Amino acid sequence: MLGYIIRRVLAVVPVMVIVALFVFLMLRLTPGDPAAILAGDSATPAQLDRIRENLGLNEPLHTQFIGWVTQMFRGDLGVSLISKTPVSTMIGQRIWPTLNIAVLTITLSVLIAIPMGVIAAWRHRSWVDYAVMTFSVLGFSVPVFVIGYVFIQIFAIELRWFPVQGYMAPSRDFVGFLQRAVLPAFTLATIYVALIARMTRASMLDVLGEDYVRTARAKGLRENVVLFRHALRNAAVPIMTIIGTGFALLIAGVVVTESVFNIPGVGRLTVDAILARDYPVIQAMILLTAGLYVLVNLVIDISYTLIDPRIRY
Amino acid sequence: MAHATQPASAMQALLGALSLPRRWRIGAGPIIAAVVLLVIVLSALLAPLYVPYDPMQMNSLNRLQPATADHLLGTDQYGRDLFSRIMIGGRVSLLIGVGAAVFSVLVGLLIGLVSGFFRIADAIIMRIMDSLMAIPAILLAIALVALNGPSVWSVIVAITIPEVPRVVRLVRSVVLGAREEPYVEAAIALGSGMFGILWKHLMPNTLPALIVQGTYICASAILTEALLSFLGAGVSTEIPTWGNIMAEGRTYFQVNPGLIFWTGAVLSLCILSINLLGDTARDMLDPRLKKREA
Amino acid sequence: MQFKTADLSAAPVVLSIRQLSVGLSGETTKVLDAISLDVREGETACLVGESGSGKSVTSLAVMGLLQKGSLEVTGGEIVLDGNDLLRLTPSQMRRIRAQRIAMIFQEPMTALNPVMRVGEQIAEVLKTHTDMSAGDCKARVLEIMEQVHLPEVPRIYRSYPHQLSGGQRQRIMIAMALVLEPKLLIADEPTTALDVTTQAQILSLIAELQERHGTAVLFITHDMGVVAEVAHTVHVMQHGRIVEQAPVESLLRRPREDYTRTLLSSVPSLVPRHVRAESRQQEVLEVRGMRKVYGGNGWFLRRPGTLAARDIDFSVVRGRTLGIVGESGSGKSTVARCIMRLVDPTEGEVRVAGIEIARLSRRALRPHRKHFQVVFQDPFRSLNPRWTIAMSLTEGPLNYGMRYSESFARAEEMIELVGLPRDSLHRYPHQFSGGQRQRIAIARAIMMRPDVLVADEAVSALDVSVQAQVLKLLGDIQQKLGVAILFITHDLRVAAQICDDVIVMQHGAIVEQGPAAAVLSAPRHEYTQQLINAAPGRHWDFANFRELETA
Amino acid sequence: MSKPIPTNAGAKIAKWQGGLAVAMVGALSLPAMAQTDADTITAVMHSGLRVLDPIITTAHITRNHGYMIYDVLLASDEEFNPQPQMADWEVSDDGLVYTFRLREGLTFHDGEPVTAADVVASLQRWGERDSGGQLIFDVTESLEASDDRTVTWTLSEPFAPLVEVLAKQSAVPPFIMPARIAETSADSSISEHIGSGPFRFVEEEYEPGVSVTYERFEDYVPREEEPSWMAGGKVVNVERVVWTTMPDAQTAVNALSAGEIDYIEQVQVDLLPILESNPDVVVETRDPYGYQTMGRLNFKHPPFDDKQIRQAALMALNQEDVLAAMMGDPEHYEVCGAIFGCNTPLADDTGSETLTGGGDPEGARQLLEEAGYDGTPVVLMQPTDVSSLTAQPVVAAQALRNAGFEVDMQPMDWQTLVNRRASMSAPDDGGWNIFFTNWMVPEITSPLISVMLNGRGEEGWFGWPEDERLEELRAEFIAAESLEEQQEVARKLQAHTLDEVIYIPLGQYNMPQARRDNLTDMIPSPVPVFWNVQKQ
Repeated sequence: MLGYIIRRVLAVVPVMVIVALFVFLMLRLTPGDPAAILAGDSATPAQLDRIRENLGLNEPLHTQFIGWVTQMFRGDLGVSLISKTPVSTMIGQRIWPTLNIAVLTITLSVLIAIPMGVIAAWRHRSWVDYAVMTFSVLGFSVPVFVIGYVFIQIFAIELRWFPVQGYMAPSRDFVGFLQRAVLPAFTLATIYVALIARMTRASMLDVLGEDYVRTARAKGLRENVVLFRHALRNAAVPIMTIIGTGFALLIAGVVVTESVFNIPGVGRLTVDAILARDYPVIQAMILLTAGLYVLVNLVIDISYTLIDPRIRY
Repeated sequence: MAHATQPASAMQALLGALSLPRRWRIGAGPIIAAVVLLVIVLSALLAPLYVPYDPMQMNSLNRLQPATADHLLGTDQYGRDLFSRIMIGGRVSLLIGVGAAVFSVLVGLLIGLVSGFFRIADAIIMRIMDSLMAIPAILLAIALVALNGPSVWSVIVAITIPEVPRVVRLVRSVVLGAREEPYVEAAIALGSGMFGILWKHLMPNTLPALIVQGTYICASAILTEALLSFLGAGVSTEIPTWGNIMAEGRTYFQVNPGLIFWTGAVLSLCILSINLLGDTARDMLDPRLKKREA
Repeated sequence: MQFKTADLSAAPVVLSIRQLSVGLSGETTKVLDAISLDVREGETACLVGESGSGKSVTSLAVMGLLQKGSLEVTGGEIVLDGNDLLRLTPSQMRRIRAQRIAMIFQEPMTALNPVMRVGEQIAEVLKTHTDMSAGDCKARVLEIMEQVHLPEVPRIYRSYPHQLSGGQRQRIMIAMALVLEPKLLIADEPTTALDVTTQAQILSLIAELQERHGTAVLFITHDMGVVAEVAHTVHVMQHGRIVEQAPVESLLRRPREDYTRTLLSSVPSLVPRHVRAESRQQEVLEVRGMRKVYGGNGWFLRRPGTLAARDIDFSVVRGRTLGIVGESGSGKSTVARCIMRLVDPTEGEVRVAGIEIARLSRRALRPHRKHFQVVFQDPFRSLNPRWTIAMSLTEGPLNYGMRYSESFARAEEMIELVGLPRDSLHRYPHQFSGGQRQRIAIARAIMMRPDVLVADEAVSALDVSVQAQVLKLLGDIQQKLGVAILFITHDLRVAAQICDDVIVMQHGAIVEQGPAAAVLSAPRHEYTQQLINAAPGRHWDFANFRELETA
Repeated sequence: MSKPIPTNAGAKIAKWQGGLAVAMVGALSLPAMAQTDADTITAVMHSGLRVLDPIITTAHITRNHGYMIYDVLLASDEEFNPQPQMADWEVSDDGLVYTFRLREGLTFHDGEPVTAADVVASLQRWGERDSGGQLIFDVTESLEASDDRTVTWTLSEPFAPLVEVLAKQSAVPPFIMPARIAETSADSSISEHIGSGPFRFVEEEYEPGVSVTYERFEDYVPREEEPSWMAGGKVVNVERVVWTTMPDAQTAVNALSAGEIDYIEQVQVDLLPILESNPDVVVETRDPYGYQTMGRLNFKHPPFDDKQIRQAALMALNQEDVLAAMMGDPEHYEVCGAIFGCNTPLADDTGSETLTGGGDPEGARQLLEEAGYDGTPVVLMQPTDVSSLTAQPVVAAQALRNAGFEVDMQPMDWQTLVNRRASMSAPDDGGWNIFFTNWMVPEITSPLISVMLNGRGEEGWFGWPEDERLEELRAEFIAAESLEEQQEVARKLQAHTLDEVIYIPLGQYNMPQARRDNLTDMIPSPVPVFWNVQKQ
């Protein structure tokens, strides 16, 4: 078990190295000049060149890459080319809104989606099933920002239940956090619920056809025990997997949702950084999200062994 | 069909792949979806023939009008006719969807077959694919669009690249599974070569899954195009797409909600239809599911 | 042969099925057509039939577990202790289950929840249906586990199903079924998935517990041998009807119905076929010192591999059949796959038609592949579902450069040889039954005119009547083409019917080897003796409706 | 707009939602109406603050930030007249020696007093970056602190507009910072943010691109005079000012309607109707001058290396079309042919007749023919991610095509554009022919400020015109001693600029601001400032 975890963690290394190299090269091949952003509209070419020199952007690529990687190994993410703020500070400030909303979203999604999927599978081909399926297809079909705007229009502007925008740290004011986080979380959750409900249903349909479910019924167990204690746990592995891979989808959603609801999170930070060619920030953020993705999936892989005793490595 | 005229060819394999049990149970849903999709595709393709206005023609006196007799769905912030823009915009959006689907499926099929069959290549390819999957697709796509400029092709490429690893994994898993099938072992015993088996037995096996995956990619590509436009990394607004119509319209959501609502409705309807058809295809093509229903 | 003969007419009827009909939802097809039967206290009633005869549907109907939306009861009644089960509400029915009727299933692996400890799975029954305290529950579970003769009960209590052997899992199922001492036990093919020695143990366990608790048992099986061992009364089913009902001995001695007769006649005899003259022809398959180790190389830690086969030596001559017999895990399939070079033997030689193939590269091997062909067990997976039969049949010859017209002509010839019409060539596999598909697979193999045909459990998935036909076909083909057959099977009866020589394998090694008559009639090795003793109904000659003369 | 909450909302919801949902909504919804703090102004600015060094960049948001935390020596009032702010000044009769005397009570935020040495260091760093500053330093003999409170600036030849340049509002005003900070190289950003202005920068709450917080600087001593633009007394009436950015204009408008924020610096004209219907919100024009939008041609490459073809391009364009596409409502734009901005002291509209008069495609066509235009495609760069710059290229492309130009419109994000416009390569080799941008009017009101009016070729601004006459005229302007003389030179500059088509002014527009009605007394200057503002 420990050997397995060590091997899995080691396997992450080449993945992250490839990600780092890929991102680095891609960014350097992208046209764009952080010096120009820094200096503003009326800077002259000579001024720009001096700034570029100062930022180290005139060094050869491999020198820049090696410099960056050694820096990373020292735990130093570098300094934003534009704002001169350490990247770690910027990420530190902005990761919490994103994480808090993401955690809320995942919690909500799982709480909503799994019962939905289980019931749909249980009542296969009934109206409940069709309703769940329709919702899940619909959830995939509407752009996240459209959902966001519709929610804002209905719940914030017409009904005035929630604020239109903004973010509040839960540590400062938990109710305030919830007020502001509910709409973004539901917006984000739409697609996630669709995804998880769909997978839960499919996985449960598989499992409900299994012999041990029949055994459980033959034992005279109540349906909810059959469904949740026997079937769901066996159906859990693909559901966990989809929660893990859906994490990537969540990141995409976060980027958009943060714009719609004006949440100062890392999604916007990254998009802004890409549009401003703030290399250290983009590199750090892509590595971070990639690392997070890998980590989440690693944890999920390892947790399979807790769910299913047959899985041994 | 396969009378004694031709030896087993890829074409036959393809037809064989699509020869399905005769008792397809298709409900009303998929049929409606097919009709809706057909209407959307045709009206996009034929749009230049019938749209009432040049979708690029600005008219500053007629900005952000609600729906009127003159402008069926109203106008946008430059006074351009929304109906014409949505219809014409569908061409590019659908092109992006279909293009991304076709490319990612083709590239993924190729890489996946190689990966599933050759162990050494597999190790390297899968590390690269893992890395690509780890990079959030949307960020990768934004960066790629920034790299190549906001043209239709670069958006297609930007959407395709993050999709490829998923297709590769799918193809690879089908190949790995099918390799163990007795009929593949029988083919080995019959002296079929690696490439023969790959092409004649394994590739057709991946087709149903790929067709299904292709529809999903198509749908998600259209959606991703909209997200990219929303984030400012989409196709230039000179070429209308559903995505950039909405992206431009988001500022005016309350002034003229039609910009997002109508475009979003057409887009969602289109994606809904594609997804429904994909689901139907999966239900018909996935033998596991068939067995369960039997 | 000792049959169960107890007179049970005085015993109270536990289960009474009257005119029970089951149909497909929304269709008129009847899956069960007005069947009636009684099971009395202490009685074992066997429900026998081939696949699709409706025996499992009967058991599920009694349990009220018919799949919702696809099967439903259309008429009749199922009376348990005077209550019609069909009239109970779902929650009443739930209380009946496990308390009054319990059921054990065919696949003990899949029938147990893989992610729950087995002890808890048994305890769950008590928790659901009784008010016992947790401590009492556990004590009762341990007690019942002792009763089913499980070893190291406290350890097994905490085990997961995959950590137990097949026999232990079935014992757990039985313990779970009997923990509340139900009146009726339904056993649906409870030993089919087990090895023959384990099967014998489980059968005697069921008998023992039945005797102790006086349980009525409805025993469903396709295996006449098992019937002969366990039944008081036998109900023969075909196409959803009960065609014959009789006490076991009279049924086996004096079957009244044609179908029963056919069924019994198809049961292969344990008496080996008459000995064919030792042939002087050349050896077409020769295996020397073969050994196979699976796995054994990790990236970071070198792990010991699994030794699947060792010291394998044998040869087969043209026109004769060598059987490899063994229980699951004995390494018999590994031997077959090594010979086919679907896996590479770790050590040793394999000569086919004089060519050493064990060490050839895959590419170098290809020209020689036509000399040895294979037929697999699963008729549903051994043909490419997307190919017409013609495509499957001509694939091999085309690989060896034969022109399409010529190979198509040969395909027509071969398809007729295996007893199928020519127009089968234009159809797809799903249009054929399992037996027909197995014929097609044989045709595909002999298209290559092989010297050796490896049949890996080629008839195990088939019903007895079909099995008999396919065995006969193999014999005929051997006669006509002179092919040597390597026949891998777990079934001693089948081996006795088709093999000239037999190899018995255990734990990856050959334990006994010789002419079938010698090995099966006078086994020398202890394990072979165990195998033969465990074969159910081994003293009865089913095909001739009498005791075996040699017994 | 602001529908009242139905009193029985809770009961209605309960019918169709689970108990949990009701509980949640109930618990969360009521306090959502809370207003912002009484002594904090939350303002949505036009862009996120990312660069904190107001000398290294010309970005408006950074300049605005500069006015919050730094003070300036001199400042111009709304009449464009320089006024003393941190210091008053004297000029020697020969116009060669300027003496600045710091007023009493000036303190940096770290508690240190402002000294003449700080001023000298700050001016020197500014002089390396600012184009006007560079001109002054070209003729500077010495700049030194005579004592703690006196700065003496000695010139080698007279530089008449020196005080105007020092008092300018844009683009890079000479902000005064402590000497140790001002000693940072002019090509690197400063890393400490300490000024002597009326607000203090709260470093801990700064989130680049998202929000920045300022606190009232208790020790700031305002001047006695009434405030007028950047001049006069900077009296702060609130405790905190928080600038935030909202990437989505709609969100900001909704937030202001709901009272979640107090102020929006720029409201897109099309969103005004939403706000105008709200009685608690005031929409107004703060800055009477607004912005100038313009196009720049590349002098280095065909076809615009040919003067006649440049003139044809100018003739083809029509300001009204561009402005209407940008702004819609004529109330918010103004056709204006003056390169120094309309209603400014140097305004003049010589040579702009076609631009302001609807364009002359026919004339343009003719000019093209005469020039022998060979159909070389014009590479027109279109930024896709800057909303105030999306309309110009589209309209211009249409107009140029009408006049017979081959136009190759290339969409790209603003970053790519900014990178590409610095490329002197040929257009088909990564270069360009036309791009568009916008300026605040105070950034172009004088030839000393306007970066476009630089004729030094490759040393100048993108497009690189080499134009000696332009340089001569600029020198003449510096030498001019009175407003009348300056106006005279300005007229010549105007005529020359439009004749040579140094750039194409495309008109002026205004971005209205919006505020909650309890926020009053904002100074109507081009730079939004938060002194003098009252929040009731």
